[in-house]
This record gives sequence, structure tokens and C-alpha cells, in this order.
Amino acid sequence: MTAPIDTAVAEKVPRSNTGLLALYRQMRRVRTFEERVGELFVRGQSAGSMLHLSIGEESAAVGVASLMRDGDTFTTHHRGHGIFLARGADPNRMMAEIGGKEEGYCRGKGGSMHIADMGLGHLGANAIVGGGIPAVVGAGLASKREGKGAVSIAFFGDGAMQQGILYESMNMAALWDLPVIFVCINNQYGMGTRIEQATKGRALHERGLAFGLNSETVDGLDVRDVRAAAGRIIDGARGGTPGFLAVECYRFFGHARMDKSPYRTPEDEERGRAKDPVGFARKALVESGESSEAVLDALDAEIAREMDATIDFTVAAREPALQTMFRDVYAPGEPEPESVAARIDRILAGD
Amino acid sequence: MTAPIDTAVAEKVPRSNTGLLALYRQMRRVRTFEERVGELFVRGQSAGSMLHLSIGEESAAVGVASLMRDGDTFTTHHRGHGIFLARGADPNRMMAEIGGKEEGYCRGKGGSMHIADMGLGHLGANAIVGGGIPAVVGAGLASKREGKGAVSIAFFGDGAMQQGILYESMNMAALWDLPVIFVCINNQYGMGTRIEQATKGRALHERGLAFGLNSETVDGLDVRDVRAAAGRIIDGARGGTPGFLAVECYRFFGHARMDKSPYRTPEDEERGRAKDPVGFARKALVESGESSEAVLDALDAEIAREMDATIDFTVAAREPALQTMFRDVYAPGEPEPESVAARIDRILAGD
Amino acid sequence: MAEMTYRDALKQALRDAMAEDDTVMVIGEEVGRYGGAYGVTKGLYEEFGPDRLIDTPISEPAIVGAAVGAAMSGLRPVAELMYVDFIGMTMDQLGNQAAKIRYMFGGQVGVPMVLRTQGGTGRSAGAQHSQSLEAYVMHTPGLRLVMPATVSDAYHLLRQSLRQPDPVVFIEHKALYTMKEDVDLAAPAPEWGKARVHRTGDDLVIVTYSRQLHHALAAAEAMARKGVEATVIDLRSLNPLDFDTVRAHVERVGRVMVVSEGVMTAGVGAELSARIHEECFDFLAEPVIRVCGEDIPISVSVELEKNSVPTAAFIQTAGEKLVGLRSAA
Amino acid sequence: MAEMTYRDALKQALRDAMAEDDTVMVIGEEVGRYGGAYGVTKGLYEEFGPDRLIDTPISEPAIVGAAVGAAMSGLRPVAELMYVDFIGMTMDQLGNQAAKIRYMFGGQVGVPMVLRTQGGTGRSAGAQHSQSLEAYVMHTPGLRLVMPATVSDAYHLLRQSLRQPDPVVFIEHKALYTMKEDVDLAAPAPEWGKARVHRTGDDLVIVTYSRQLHHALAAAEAMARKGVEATVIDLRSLNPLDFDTVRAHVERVGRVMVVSEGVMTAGVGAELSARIHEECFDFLAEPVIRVCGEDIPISVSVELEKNSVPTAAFIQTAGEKLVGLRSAA
Ligand SMILES: Cc1ncc(C[n+]2csc(CCOP(=O)(O)OP(=O)(O)O)c2C)c(N)n1
Ligand SMILES: Cc1ncc(C[n+]2csc(CCOP(=O)(O)OP(=O)(O)O)c2C)c(N)n1
Ligand SMILES: [Mg+2]
Ligand SMILES: [Mg+2]
Repeated sequence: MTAPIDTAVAEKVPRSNTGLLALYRQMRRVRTFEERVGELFVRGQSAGSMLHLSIGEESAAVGVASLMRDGDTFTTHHRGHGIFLARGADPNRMMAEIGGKEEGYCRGKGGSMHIADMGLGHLGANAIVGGGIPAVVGAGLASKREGKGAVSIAFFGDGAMQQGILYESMNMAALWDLPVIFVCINNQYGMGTRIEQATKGRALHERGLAFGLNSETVDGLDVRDVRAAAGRIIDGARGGTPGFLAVECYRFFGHARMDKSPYRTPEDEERGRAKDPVGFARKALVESGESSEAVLDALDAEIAREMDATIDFTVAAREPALQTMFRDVYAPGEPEPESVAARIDRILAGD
Repeated sequence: MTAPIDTAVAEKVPRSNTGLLALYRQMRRVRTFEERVGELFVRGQSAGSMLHLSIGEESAAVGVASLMRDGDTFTTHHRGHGIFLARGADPNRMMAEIGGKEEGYCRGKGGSMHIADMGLGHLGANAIVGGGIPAVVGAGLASKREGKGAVSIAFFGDGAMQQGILYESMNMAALWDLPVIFVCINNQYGMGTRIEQATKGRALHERGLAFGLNSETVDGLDVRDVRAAAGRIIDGARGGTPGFLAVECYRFFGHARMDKSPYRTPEDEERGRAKDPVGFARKALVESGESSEAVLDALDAEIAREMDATIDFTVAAREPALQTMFRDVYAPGEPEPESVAARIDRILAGD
Repeated sequence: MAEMTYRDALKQALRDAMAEDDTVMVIGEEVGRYGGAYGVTKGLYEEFGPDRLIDTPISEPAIVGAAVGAAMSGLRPVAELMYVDFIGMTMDQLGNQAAKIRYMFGGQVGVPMVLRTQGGTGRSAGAQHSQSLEAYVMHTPGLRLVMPATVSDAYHLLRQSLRQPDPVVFIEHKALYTMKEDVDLAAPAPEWGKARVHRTGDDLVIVTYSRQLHHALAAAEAMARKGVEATVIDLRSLNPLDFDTVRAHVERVGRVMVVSEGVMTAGVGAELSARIHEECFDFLAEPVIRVCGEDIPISVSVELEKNSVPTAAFIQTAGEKLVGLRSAA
Repeated sequence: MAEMTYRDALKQALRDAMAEDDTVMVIGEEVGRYGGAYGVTKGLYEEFGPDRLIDTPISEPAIVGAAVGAAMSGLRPVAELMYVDFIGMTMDQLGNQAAKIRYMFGGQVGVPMVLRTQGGTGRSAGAQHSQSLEAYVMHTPGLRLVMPATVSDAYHLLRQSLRQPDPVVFIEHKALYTMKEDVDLAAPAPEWGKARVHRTGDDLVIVTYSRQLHHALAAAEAMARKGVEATVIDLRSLNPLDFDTVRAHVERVGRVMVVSEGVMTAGVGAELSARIHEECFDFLAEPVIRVCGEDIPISVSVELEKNSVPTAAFIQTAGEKLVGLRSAA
């Protein structure tokens, strides 16, 4: 789908090259992917409308994911496409999953809010606000026991700061010195509610501090700042001191595809969208001379082609076969649940 | 049961007289009552063995309750006898409830862990750690709307600092400026677990601060200190600033009646029991000349008689009649649930 | 008579209740300014203000717990759970507190709250946003359980729920919000706790509730075209349960199907099937058939989702088999 | 053969599993130093140390959630919920996460965890510490559900649960911990998922599980003295459910009683009654009788508590009525 030379970059940059260009590239990939998710919906090819775009939050995804290693694990929330992509996901399989297709990461059963990939340590996105958080405590117990320095990271939104299970999980992680990090992507909104309308108190990381975690809040405008802060927190966690990181950004669009954000003003949006990590990185690359408009345009165009292809891939992909419905409720080899139809036939046949 | 003159004191002191003698008297009543609860159990007259004595925590109960007014409401945890008694409960009806008798506050259905009395604003004890906490948010909403300055107080143990619902509730109370107070009675243990083994981070009230609450920690040795701190927090709440108060004390005995505390050393217990709010107040009263050993002995003896009577009352009380089992599942006037026996008879009769 | 949607009927019920009784307040996520995730409360914030429509943090356990406390303190809270799928995290406050407080406290106090929520499939919302979890509630003594299927019931049952002395879990169906009906809200309310017989026929009885009523009615129409006449009963509330109406028709007809969107095993369908068999044993020509949700999670895939729960076609096929119609597949 | 208590059999199962597989770890409140609220893990902390017996804060939702994460990460956690009554606050992690992860993620990963807990009446522990909430679990696809009634099953079923690829909710009964039995742990384990027929008789079949097995057996003995012979089936696990065994005996006998300590409505008894009626319809001489917990909360009063759930005497009376014994009250 993409030219060989670029694919090579795509595969190598996120791991080896941590310069701004590499980070920009990943952020642009996230943004373009999300734009294509929007398109998939408009084309009526997505499974439902519960699609939550992470546009505006690319620095959080890329800044943190760029520091993750093999063996690290993570969970995400309902707005987790960017994180997974930044961590190395195949965008085709992601989009196919968002389309509810057999070729998707979860064979079309999970969808946008339930993507997972054990290969990349993605223990799962979650449609329950806060639902994926405690899993990192368990993953952290496993990592700590293995002793190879792997960390487990829970990504969630500011809305999850209101879920009790976060505090239970932070307390456990701190108590047991687990290699665990809690990353709150504060995009200022939970649906139509601004954070100040829902979360009281001082800066978010003060809650982490009160629970004994290594805690910081960082502005999400400059992905390098996010990466630096995440580096401190992740290094701490690899050394056995769990951490909490809040990344301040802005949710550029509505909560989900149907939401036109009537609850906020155009001025609020304009101010918010000024915090654009992709635009900021681009400008910095050009201004510092590290890259040029022309080179970046070419890179963007290549990414656009890569992401265009995800839609074609998804449209061409198959619906899961009906009988797969009964598969994977239990492990392979276990009997599948009997269907209601089969049962009725059995009963009416007098057994 | 008690001599008229003493009864008069009993009724007046807690409201009007807030001097140490009055506070001592109430603390002694709590302690003696709890000793009698232990006796009821030994005599095989309690309903079960899930009896949690608040001996050692009298200053928390009395210090806070002495500041409560008509219209204030509260919820307690499983170790809540002392709080309720300090708030003005009838010890006979309390003991009868602990014995599972019809004359008890809840007609023998609730027991030690589910005593309540709407008359005194007691919205209920709870056998779920943290279970009674969010109710004060709702009660606080009602009080705020009434605008008469009433507060609602959640009492709970240090173990509830580990329940997520506490943080959800604190956040709501802070967000909405509710007349609500969270009182953590930190007796250092949750069953066999010391607080440091279960709750991480800095002083407990720092968690309150991080959630935007007016917060303090106070030593429970001197009931006057507890009362002073509680006064600050309660006054704040009456004025619309919710608060958090941690009272440091020690659980003198085992978790429940069957627990002999094998997980802690005699030295730990000796050190812990040195923080004896009842003994401390007595000493202070004598040393300051405010009272004398003889007067206090007489007071104690009178209280002993009052509390002895609770056992007689309970032993003489009736078991609830079997048919009351189906009562109060739903409101009066609603049909009671059909019994299994009646249903079987109906079915076998072919309707 | 005016045409109205299910959504607007619910809103009107809230509006009328709030206008009539100023202790009624709505508390939940996005219920105020936003107007509710499914738009039920839209406009009420402007009418009644922030003290009556309380936007909460995303804290379901504490939302339910706060409603319990408010209900014990003289208010009439309508707590909203955005999806019934989130009931899991509130089952302690709901099952151990709301449901048991009157009983544990010896009848001193009740918990007159309504927990409004919505469930069911229909939006490709995936395994955690498409469930029908009413069985958890039905299995919990002390909780009333109401599940309106029609526009006029949406109105009347919510009004009635708001007059109950005990906690009511009120579950709407996400696929019904835009459904329209001609209703006369001033007409007398149906009797609380009574099932409604939508159709009478002598060949089989379909006992159902919530959205499946419409599938059942469609199936009944299709069967009628083949000469099979079904009685269709909408239970409307599962607690109280109007078994007398069910019994009367079952004893008359002798063939019964229960239809529920919840998963079959240990679900509402099980209770209905058990009860019908036990109480109408001598009148049954065939065993009761359960047409319920499959014993699986719901997929996001449109096709898989649709087939995870009863459809009108499925009900029809099952019904025809039950009456022994030759042409049944 | 050695005499052993239910409690010690459970402990031995944990010990053997932990010795055999070092990914097995126990996580919960008071499971380590204290040895478990009911003493099941006493001594294991000394044997296996703090990394294998993890004492947790009082945070049930996160305990279950942490176990889910651990199970997905190669460990075999045994999470302990001190009382099944606390399952309400964990139903999100249990029902939306543990139960659905394999499915939602297209089969990529399983959640091989065991949630050990205990339930039931018998200690005057009141409404929030005496419940039998297995129906919530049985109604949740993806969760296995095991409820041992005997000492040897306590051992074998826990060992087997610890080898399952899917999450198992393992519910002990608080009244059974001190029960003794002669057991040979080296004897071959029973087949996983198979019911056990404890007694065979031609007059009625009693289908039960957990502590009620013993009440049923006592009732059966008493009935036998009056010439009524009961078959008594212990289901042992409710998911998987061995309906074949039930069917075989029901079809032979034609009179059935299901006995469960959980409240009747929409409970396990409903599923069993429905299933028996539906699948054995032509073989039933009488409707199936449900002998279950009353549809009420449990009181702390000793007498009220005792009569809120089936007793041996009650089962006997109901059994005698079912078979039409004249002397029945
Ligand atoms: C437990 C739970 N409650 C409510 C919802 C409905 N809901 C979905 S996303 C959302 C807002 C979440 O806000 P935030 O955590 O800040 O994430 P964001 O959408 O801003 O990325 C809500 C309320 C849910 N999915 N789960
Ligand atoms: C939700 C819940 N989890 C566990 C328990 C079992 N339990 C009862 S009391 C207790 C310890 C509570 O400690 P704390 O809150 O400090 O109160 P204390 O007993 O010290 O007064 C535990 C774990 C419970 N009753 N509820
Ligand atoms: Mg947000
Ligand atoms: Mg304590």
C-alpha cells in the first residue's frame, strides 16, 4: 500500500529515532487515521456511530507510546485508536475492526471500543469509563515478578478521574511498588461536561501525589515535553516507583460521531484547537530547519495514501460469518453455547 | 433504670454542656455499652458474632456527635454503636437490636451492623465497607436545598479509604459545595491489616485536600482536640464547604467478637491502648480539679447500671414473629411477597 | 390525541412530575445541559434549572448512592444510568442499599427513588453497551422493575414509578426512543402493575415486554396471515408481575412462548417459563418455549448483533413451530 | 482416606495447585497473614510467601480487575471476595471484563482466573452478609460457576477450576467450612462438569447444589423412613450444567423438586425449573416444585434467618406433598 522506502521508515522511526520528525510522523499518522475513521462512518461502513476520535490528543499517544518497549503492556479507553496506532498497530486491521469485519483485530466482534492485540501488549480498549484501569495492576504484578523491567500503562480520559476504581488501582500500585503508570489524557471534556464541572480540586496530578505516586501534569502542545515527562514517569516505574501523568490537551471534535458539541462555543473550540500538537510540531520542524514544508507535505501525502488504503481494505473485508457468533464465548475445545433455535427444535421434537 | 437526677444529666449534658465532664460521661457510656455488647455475646444472646466494638474510638464518636444538631443526619459503618449512642440513641433499643429482638431499633431485622433511626437522623449503619458513604451526598443535597444549615456526616473506618466510592462521593460533595463531612475513624486496622499495609501515601487528610475538601487529621487521645477539629470542619460544612476529618485512634480489641488479634503483638496492643481517650479524659478531669475520683466513680457506677439494664431488657425482649419475615420488603399497603410454602400449596392444589 | 415519540413521552412524564412535586429531581451524567445521552431530558434544564437537573461526574456507584441518600431525606430522585450495562458497578448500592434499607431498618424508612436507564441492542454499540440486564434486578427483592414498550406506557409508567414508595428500576429500550404513537396523555392511566393484552388469539400466547413487544406483534401479524392467531401480552412491569393476566390466557390457549431480549440462561425468560409451567401445568399442550437473547456477549458487527437477540422473523418461525404449522422451517 | 474438613480440602487444593504451578497466586483481603476470613488460606502465606499470597486493600472492584489483568498476563490468580454479597460492586469487572474479554477480542486471549468466595446463611450475619447470589453469575455468559457441597468436591473442583481456560466463580458455603468427611485426595477426580447422584429413588428427584445438598439428603432420609424414596442430585457446577444427568432421572421418576438457597424469583431455581419443564415435559407427572430462598432480604434474627431459606424439614414437607403423601401437613 505504501512505497517500500516509507514503510521502512514507518517501521523503524518509532523505535530508534526519537527526534521530532519521527514523532511528527506518528502524530500525523494518528490524525489521518482518525480522519479516515470519520470518513468510514460517513460512508456508512463503520459498525455503529460510537466512534471517538483522538484528534487533538496525538502528543499524548505518541509521546508516551514512543517510550514503550517489547514486553510492555497497556490498556486504553474508548478513545484509544491513536495510542494503539502509535504503539505499532496495523491500521488496516484497526480500521477493519472499526468496520466490524472479520479481518479486524478482533474479528469484528469488538469494534472501535474493544480493540486489543496481545502481540503488541494491548490488553484492550474499553467502553466502560475506567474499566481498563485495574488490569494494569495485575499486569504490573506479572511484570514485577518477571523482573525484566516491563511496565504496564493505563490510558484513560479525564472522565475516569471520577471513577472510584482509579483510586483503588492507584493505591494498590503504590502500595506494591508496581511498574505501572496511569496516564490521564485530559482533553477538557467528558461528553458535554467540562472537567471543572465534574472534577474538583487542584491539578489532577495532586491526586496521584496524595496516593503516593510519582506524578506530573504536562502540557500536550509540544510532543517533546510529553515525551520528556513520560520518560521521567516511565523510568520511575521501570525502577519500581509507579507514576501518574496528566497530559493537557483538547478534544477537537464532538464526543462521538453524532455529537456536534452544541454545549461549547466556537470561541472555546478555537481557543482549544490552538493547542494542536501536530501543527505545533510541523511548525517547529520547519522553523528549526530540521525539515521543510515540501518534505513534510510529501510525508503527509504518503501517510494519506497509507490511511486511504485502510478504507478500501475495510470495505473489501468480509462480515464475520453468522456461526462465529457462538465462538470464543469459552476457550477453543469447550462446547459452544447451544443456540436458541437449536434448543427450540430439540424441545418441540420432544427431545 | 437510672436515678432521676442522673437521667436528667444524661439528657442535658450532651447538648448544652460541652465541657470535658459531659464528654467524659458520654465516652464512658459508649465504652460501657460496648462492654455489655461483649457480654451479650458471651451469654449467647447476641444475634451472631459479627459484633464490632468501638472501644478506643470513643473520642471520635463523642467529639463529633457532640456538635451535631437536630436535622443533621449521618451514616455509620459496621463499628458504629458508639456514634449512635453518642448522638442520643436509646441503649436498650440498641442492645435489643444487637440481640435480634423485636424491641430493637429495626425490629430485629438489622442487627448490630444495620441500626438506623430516622428520628435521630441516623440514616443507617452499614455492613459494606464504604457502603454508607454516598448517601450523605444525597442527604447533603436535601439539606442544602432546605437551607437550614443542617449537615450530613459519613463515619467510616480507615479501611474505607480503600473504597473507590469514597473518592467519588468526596468529589461530588466538593463539586457541589454540599454541607457534608467525611469522618474517617482511623483505628490503625482493617481486620488484620495495618493501615500502612493497605493505604499508601501521605497523611489521610491529604487525600481530602486533593479532592478540594477542607481537611484535617486529629489525634483521638484528647476528646477536646477532636471536638475542636470537628468544630472547624463542621462549621465549614454548615457554611457550604464540605470537609474531611481523620481521627487517629486504636482498635483496642479484635476486629469482631471471634478475633483474638493474633496478627499483632502484645507490645503493639500496649502501645496502642495507651491512646485511651476515656482514661485520658478521666485523668484530665481529676488533675484539673474539675472532678474527683469519687465523683467519677459514682458516675461510672451509674452508667454501669444503665448499661446493665440493656442486657436485661434484651434478654426479656421478644423474638420477632415469623410472619414479620415478609413485612417491609415493600411499603405498607403493598402486597407481601408470597411465601415459598404458600406457593407450593397453590401449585400442588392445581391452582 | 397527539403524535409523540417515546423519548418525548418520557420527557413529558418528567416535566409533569417535576412541575407537580418540587422534590422530584434528576441526577446523572449529562442529564442537564446536554439533555441526556438519548435526549430524554433535553430542555428540562432550561425549564427547571441546575438544582432540579443535576449533572454529575462519571461516578455511577456514587450516583446511585447519592440518590439513595436523597430519597431517604425527603427528595424524589430520578437517577439516570446512561446504559444499563453500567449497572454492574452499582449493584452494591442498588442491591445491598436501595433494595434492603426498608427491610433492614424494620420499616422505618423507604427509598422512593427511580433509576432510569436504557438497554438493548440496535446501535452496534458492542458488548458493553447493548445488554439487557433486567434479570439482575428482577432477582433482587425490594426493587420494582418497569420496562415500557409503548409511548403511552413510557409516559404513564414513569409517572407512576415516580409515585412509588419503593425503589423502581425503569429500563427504556434504546431502539424505541424515536418510535411514534398517537397518545392522549390526559386519558386515564392504566392500572399500575397490570399487563396489557395487545392482541387476542386462540393458537398461542406470546408473553413479552419492552422492545420485543413490537417484534412479537409483527410476528403475530405475519402468523395471522397464515391463519395462526396469537395472544400477545406486554408485561410492562416485571415487579410487580401481573401473573393473573398471563395465567388467564395461558389456561385458555395452552401454547406459550416467552420472549425476552436478555440472555436466556437464568434470565427473565427462565422465571416466566418456570412460573407458567408450575402454575398452569395442566393447561399446557406443549412446553413453554423461551425465545431469548443467545447465551453470548453482543458483537459490534451489525449482523451478529442483530442475530444475538430475537427478531420478528425468529419469533414467527418459533411460533409456527410451536403450533405445529407444517410450513415452518 | 483421611478425615478432613471442607476448609482444609480447599486449602489443600490451593496448596497443591501452588506447588505444581508457580503462576498460581492468591489475591484478596486478609488472605495472607490473617489466613482468610474463614481460615481457608491459613498457613499458605508462611509456605509460599507474600508474592503468592497477596493481601490487598479493601477494594473489591480493583481486586477483581487486577486479577483480570494478571490472568491476561500469564498468571493464574485466585482472587478472593470475602463474601459473595460484595459481588455487586465487582459485577462490572466480572461481567463486562472477565466474562467478555475472550469474546470481544475475537478469541485472542482468555482470562483464566478463579474468583473464590462464600455465601449463604447460617451466621446471623444480616442482610448484606448472608446472600446466595449465584444467579447473577449464571446469567452472565462467559463465566463458569462452581459450588461445591462436599469435602472431596471442595478439593477436586477447586483443582479443576484452577485448570480452566476461562474465568470461574467458585462459591463456597459459609456453613460448610467445618464439615468433615473421609476423603482420598489421591483418588481419581470426578469428571469436570458432571453432576453427582448421591442417592437414587423412584418417587421424586431433588436437584440441588451447595449446602442445600445436605438438607436434601437429610430430608430424603426422613422421607425414606416413611417409604418415599428420593433421588438426590448435586449439580456441583452450574456452568457447565450437567443437564443430561438431571434429564435421565427426571424422565425416570416424573416428580421433581429443585432446591436452592438463592431467592426464588429469577434465580437458579427458575432456570432449573424452566429447563426441566421444557426438556422433560412429557415425563412430568406434576409440575416441578421450587424450594428456594424466600423473595426477601435475610434478617439478623436467628429464627427469621433460618426460615428465609430452605431447611431439611421444609424440603421434606414439600417432598411429601409432591408425592401426595397423606400425612403431609
Ligand atoms: C462507566 C461509564 N459511564 C459512562 C459512560 C458513557 N461515556 C462514554 S465516554 C464518556 C465521557 C468520558 O470522558 P473522558 O473520560 O474524559 O474521555 P474522553 O471521551 O474525553 O476521551 C462517558 C460519560 C461509559 N462508557 N462508561
Ligand atoms: C465491601 C466490603 N469488603 C470487605 C468487608 C469485610 N470487612 C468487614 S470490616 C473490614 C475491615 C474494615 O476496616 P475499617 O474500615 O478500618 O473499619 P474497622 O473495622 O477498623 O472499624 C472488612 C475487610 C466488608 N464488610 N465490606
Ligand atoms: Mg475527556
Ligand atoms: Mg480500621
